[in-house]
This record gives sequence, C-alpha cells and structure tokens, in this order.
Amino acid sequence: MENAFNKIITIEQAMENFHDGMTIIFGGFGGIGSPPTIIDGLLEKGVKELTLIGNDTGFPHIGIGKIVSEGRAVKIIASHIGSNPVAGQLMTDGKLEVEFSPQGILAERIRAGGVGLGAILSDIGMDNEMVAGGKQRMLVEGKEYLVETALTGDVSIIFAKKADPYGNLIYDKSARNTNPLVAMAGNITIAEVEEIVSLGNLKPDEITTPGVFVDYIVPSKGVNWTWAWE
Amino acid sequence: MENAFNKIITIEQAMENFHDGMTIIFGGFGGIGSPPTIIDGLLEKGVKELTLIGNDTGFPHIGIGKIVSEGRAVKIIASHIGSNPVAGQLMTDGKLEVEFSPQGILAERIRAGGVGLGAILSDIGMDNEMVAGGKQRMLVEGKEYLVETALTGDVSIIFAKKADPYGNLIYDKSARNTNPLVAMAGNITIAEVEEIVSLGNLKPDEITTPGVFVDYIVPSKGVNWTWAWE
Amino acid sequence: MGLGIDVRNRIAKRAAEEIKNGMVVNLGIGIPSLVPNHLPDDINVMFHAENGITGMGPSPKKGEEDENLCNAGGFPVTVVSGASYCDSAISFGMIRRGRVDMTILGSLEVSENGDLANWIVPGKKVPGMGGAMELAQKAKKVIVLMNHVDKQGKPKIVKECSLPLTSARCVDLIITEMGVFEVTNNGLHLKEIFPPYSFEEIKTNTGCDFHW
Amino acid sequence: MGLGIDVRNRIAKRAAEEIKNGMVVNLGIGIPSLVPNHLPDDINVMFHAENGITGMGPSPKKGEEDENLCNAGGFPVTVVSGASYCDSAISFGMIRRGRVDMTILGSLEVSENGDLANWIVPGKKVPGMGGAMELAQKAKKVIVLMNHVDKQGKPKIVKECSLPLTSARCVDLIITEMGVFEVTNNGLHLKEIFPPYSFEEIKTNTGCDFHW
Repeated sequence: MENAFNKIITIEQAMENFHDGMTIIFGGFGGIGSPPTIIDGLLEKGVKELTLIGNDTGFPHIGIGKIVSEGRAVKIIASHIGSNPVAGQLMTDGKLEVEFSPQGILAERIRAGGVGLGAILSDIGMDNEMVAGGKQRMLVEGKEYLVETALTGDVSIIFAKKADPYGNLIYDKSARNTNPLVAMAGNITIAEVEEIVSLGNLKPDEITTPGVFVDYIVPSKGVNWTWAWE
Repeated sequence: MENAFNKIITIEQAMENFHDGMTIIFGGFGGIGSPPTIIDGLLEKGVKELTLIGNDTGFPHIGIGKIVSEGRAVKIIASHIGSNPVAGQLMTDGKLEVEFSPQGILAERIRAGGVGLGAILSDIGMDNEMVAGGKQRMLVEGKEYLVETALTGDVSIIFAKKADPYGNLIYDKSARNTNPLVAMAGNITIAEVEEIVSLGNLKPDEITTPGVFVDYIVPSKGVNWTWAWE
Repeated sequence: MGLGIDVRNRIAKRAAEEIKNGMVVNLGIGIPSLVPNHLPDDINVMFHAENGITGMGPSPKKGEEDENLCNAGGFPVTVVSGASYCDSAISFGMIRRGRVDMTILGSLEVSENGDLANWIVPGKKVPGMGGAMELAQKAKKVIVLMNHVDKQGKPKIVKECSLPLTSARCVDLIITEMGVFEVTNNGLHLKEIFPPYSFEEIKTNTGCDFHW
Repeated sequence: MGLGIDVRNRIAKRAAEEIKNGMVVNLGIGIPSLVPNHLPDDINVMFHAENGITGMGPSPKKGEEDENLCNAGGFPVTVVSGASYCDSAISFGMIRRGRVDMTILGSLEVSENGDLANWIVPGKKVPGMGGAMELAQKAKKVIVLMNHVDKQGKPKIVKECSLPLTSARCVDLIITEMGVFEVTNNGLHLKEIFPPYSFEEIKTNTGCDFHW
C-alpha cells in the first residue's frame, strides 16, 4: 500500500503517542466500535492515570472496559457505567472519578470540541443535580439552559471499517456510533481500521470522516474479546 | 413508486405548507444545492414578507436569489450577499433586513436548531461589531465566547440527489453543503430530489440524512436557471 | 421481574396498540423489547436505537449476529428495508428535535403527575443516565411498561417518587399487568383494567389517588 | 487589479513555495486561485473549499462542468484522488479545529501587526464576511497575496488599517509584486525583494516601518 501521507503506521509506532496522565477520547458504544488493537496496545504499554472520555465504560472485558477494569484510569467522563460493575466498584471505592453526562449531550460536547466551539447550551437534565451541579446557566431568548462545555483530548482513538492512505474513513453499521465525533476531538487522532484501500478507492460522497481529521492509521488485528451476547 | 409513508407529494401539495410572513430555511451555497422547483413554486404562489435563513443570497437569478430579487423577503440571516447586488441594494434601501453571521457559525447555528440545542459558544468575530453586536458573552474555563443562538424555522427546503419513500437522502458532491443541516432545522422539512428510488435501494451506511427528519419529498423538475459561469 | 412471559406479552401487546402508522419509536430493554412482536403487519414503524440506527428489525438468528450491528444495549439486531445509520449526535438530535414520536420504557417508580424515576438507586446502583433523560424529556410520547408493584409488593405508581427522578412530568401512559393509566393535568386516569384484576385490587396496589 | 498575469503568476509561484507535503490549504479567489499551477508534482496537498470539499483539483474543461461540483465561489471545479465531501458545518469544523494548515487570500489592507481588512468598504460594499473571519482567525498560517498599492497608488500595507478588520493579528506572510514580508511579534520583516523593485521603492510604497 502506498503511504504518500505517512499516516499508515504500526501499532508500536502508534504507542509512541501515549503517556501516563493524558486524556484519551475513545470511540464506541458498549464496546462496539471501540478499537481493540489500540486498547490492547495501551494495556501492554502500561499507561496509567488516564482521563478517559467516551460514551460508556463497556463491559469488564470488552472495549475500553479492559483499561478501566485494570485500574489504568483515574477519571472518566461518560454517560453510563452500568454494564461494567468493576467501574462502579472503583467509583464507590474512590479510585475512579466519574463525571456523568447525558448520552446525546456528551456526544455533542465531544463534537463541539471537535469543531472548535467552546460549549453548547442544553436543556437536558436541568433539574438534576448530577447533570446540572456546578454548571453555569444562561438565559437565551427567555429560556434557561445549561452551559455544557466542549470536550477535547490529547489523543482520540477510533475504529473504522475502511481507510485510504489519506485517512478518509467509512464506518460499518452501528459501529459508527460516536466514532465520527471522537475523530474530530483529539489533538491527535489515531484510527484503527479493518481494511486499508488505495487512494481513490473510497467514493468521495460516501466518506464519513474526511482524512483531514486523521493523523495516523493503524491496521486492526480484529476484535479479541468475547461479546456479552456470546 | 410505493408511497407507504405518504411522504411523496406533488409540488402543488408542497405549496400548501407555505404562507406569508413565515420563516424558511433553505439549503444551498451560491445557488448550488438549492431546490429549483420549490423556489419556483414559492415565486408562483407569491408568498411574501418571508424571513429567510441560509448561507447566502445566491445570484440575482440563481437559487434563493430569485426570491430575494423579487422582494419577497423582509429579512435574511446569511453569511454574505455579495454575489447578489439586488440584495445589497434592497438592504441599502431599507427594504431588506440582513443579519450577517460568519459562515461556519451560521451552519452550526442551523445545526444546533436542528438537533434541539439552545445555542453554541463561539470565539469567531468577537471583536467585530457586525458579528458580536448585541450578543451575550460568556466566560467558559477562563476564555470568553459569544453566545450564538440556535436557528429553526417553519419550513426547511432542501435539495438532494436521491430519496427513498421514507425520505432517506443522499446528496451529490458539493451540492451537499448546508442541506444536511437545514434538513434538521425546520419544523417541517421538504426535500426536492432528483430521483426517488425504492425502499431498500439506498445502502443504510451511505444515507446522509435519515428520513426521520424529512416530512415530504417532491420530485425535482431540474435546475432552470443559468449558472453564473455559463 | 416476577411477571410470566404471558403477562409480559399482554403488556407489550397493549403498548403496541399505541403505535400508529409512520411513527418513529424508541424501545427500552425488558418488556418494551417484546413490543415489535405484537405489531400488525400493515403498520410502517421505524424503531430507533440511540446508538445510531433508525429502522431496527428483529434479533438475528443464532450464529448470524453481526458484531457491528447492535442496539444501544450492546446486543445484536437486524435492520429493515429503509433503515439508516447515523452517529450518536444525530441520533440524539432526532430525539431532542421531537422527531422521535414515542419511547416505551421500563421504570422503578412513576408519580401521579408523570415524574419518572428509572435510573438510579442511591447507595446501591449508580449506573449513569445513558440516554434515558433525553428520551424521557424529549420523545413526543412517553409510555412506561412495568410491574404494578415491586418485589416487596409495594406500589410503583406513587404520589411522589422516593427515588431520584430521571425526568419530571414526562410520562404520558403507564401500562402494568393490572391496567392502563393515563397521566393528565388532573392527575392519573385509570383507563383500562386487565382481567383477572379488580378495581379494588388496583386501588389497593396503587400508591396514589386516581380518576376513572 | 492592475497586475499583469506574469506578475500575478510570480506572486502565486512564491506562495506555492510555502506549501509543504501533506498540507491542507484553503485558497481565496483572485491570485490565490493561481497557486495550484505552481506546485511541484511530488507534493501531496489537499485543497479545501469551505462549502465542503477536501481535495479540489483544477477547473474542468469547458463543457465538462458539473453544476453539483463547485467551489465556495460557485464556480465549477474537479476533485483529486482521495477527495471527500462534507457538509458546511464539518468543513468549518476543520478550520476552527486547526486542521487547515494554511489559507492564502487577497486583502484590501494589512497592518504591520497582521491585522487583516478584506471584507467590507463602509458605505460602498457590505457583502458580508462569508467564511473569511473563520479562515483568517483559525487557519494555522495566513498568507496574503495582493498588490503592493491600491488603484490610487496608496500603500495597502499600513500602520493601522483604515477599513474594518476581518480579523486582528492573524496574517503571517504578505506577498506582493514587490516582495515578501513576514509578520513577527516585532512588526514587519521584509524577507525578499522581487526584481526589478528596489528597497527604496518598497520603502516608499509601504505605509509603515519594517525591519529587514
């Protein structure tokens, strides 16, 4: 495969972008659409004290759950942790700080960071202390809203079906989920992909994430966890 | 063509959704991707005192420009009117109120309306009176932003390449531009399309605007203006 | 949940009657997931999953699961003709913009004015709200399917919820094994009683007053 | 603008030298549109159009125009291998997120500290800002290509702009028919003089002090 943009790298090279204490934004929803090879690379490299931002904590041995279960994160911003009891236990034990954000608002906050906005104004969960606690409020045209701050991170890790050497991405079915949003939010974006095709092989109209947002492409070794439903 | 969702209608039926004094959000960028058949229908129906929201005023005889040039709008929210001198003259004569919004921020304001947010916080044009005048400001994490309010309208009019009977849409090349954003912002959304295909004919992965956002589908009679470059 | 499959199906069947042609409907887990089994064939409905599917179909056969095609709970589904995928932001955009006609979900408690408490048990379970708040607050119609009483036999339909609210004044209809309640501006209205339950039994097992 | 095509091409050629492999570059109308003609073949660059194209190619042949494939000015273009389309919101997301490496645009005036005035002539022309503010404010590098003086022979590089600003302190490099200026924290630096102009001529026709 030609590598004219120098974006195609090995998982080992990809790991050079990670270090202790950083903020990682991850794609995926219940583990589906989370990048298995990068997650394993992170576990192996042993990075710790991470702040994670993403939809949920997966399952104990699925998706980002593997990193959470190993105690590598000190904080997570997510919409729920219910499918990963280990995360709940770590939270209860005071070992994991959890900031809950309503799912769609979390998605919009990640997107807002990705498109260079400062915040969005939302009316979701305004009366709920867990959502609204400590947040600024603002009156716009007579209606009150919460100020939901944009989220960005040091590195975004995402999972896609196909990439070309420029990093143009298409996703597969519901594994798209938060990935196109997360793709924009990282200062560096690393896409794990099932297949790399030649430049010109993806139709310009069907590309979901333009390669502009993608710094590195890592070939996937495939999903190596057992799904909850199996 | 089967019409199981009762969304496919004639241009005459579509016109029943329009009346004087309403707010119309239109797709298109320099006329490209604006719906010619609906625009002609509006001219013919003679609706007036319209508030228009969209990227620009097109050219005098291209795109939404036709409606502006005929004096049917009392207000427009756009990012520029430079390609339509008639719009500039109407503005100078006090016959057309123009609210300018930076192009990408306008797109985000329309999107914000389309996804049910109240506003976005932007740092574009903060020192510029034409952008910032009269707008609220807000400090978020030590940085100041303008509060850019979300935009919605009574009806959105958009242009797409293909629709299925559910209103799932795909766009053609750069004629996509603001259309997927405008598609979400109207209380009613009417899509003019070049081709209607059977349900199941569009691949679920390649659909850009889910039919959920589309109320009506009108077959296009094709572009009936002469492009500026011709 | 203590309810047999027959009773669960009866609740689901009654909920299915609320679905009209052309609707976009989001289904929660549990009893709501049984609703599609009870729809007449001539109804065009698009089931919405908040992870980014419009047009969910039935579960795949064993061995035909696709790991990249799952619902919001992480379980494999299929899609119908006319389905589409989108990212999570657009999926919730549909909800907040009022394009999702109905959400059918379970609950721990519902109050007489439609307050919904279905996401947290303090000191016990703090799973996070997921997409529940947005669905409860923004779906055009909110239908709750649940047991009439909890495991201890205590009413789940109450004057005021004891658990933290997911969203206030959002529920429109409650369907239990005993009957159907509508939430109105004047409080609860009992609309239907399911055999073999009596009016008196419903009264005894409901934690608030209601009209009928 | 009073500059012959040879001079315009020289300015464009000099601008092209600023483009490095792998860059994403947005081009304004006028002289900037000539820049692609001067790029070496071995450079991979993606030209960005704010209406939603990444990977614009040259203009189509007469008769081969596609009405649905135009640049932000509304004129027909083509695309290169690896191009993609997106909606306008994402297109500007690229700009605001700092993913557009360079914008090359024209201007009415530029001040010694890099203020850009290129969008409005009060009382004369109020076309709106279009995407100029976002590009000026957020592209990683802003290069202005313009005549050194206006039609009346007055300097366009000035101490302070007399026209309303598009964006303050945003310009990094100015290329005119006379030479190349870099905007630094210490003010303007004259980096190159183009023949046949002399240092004195530049000094006379520039409305502010500069280092060299």
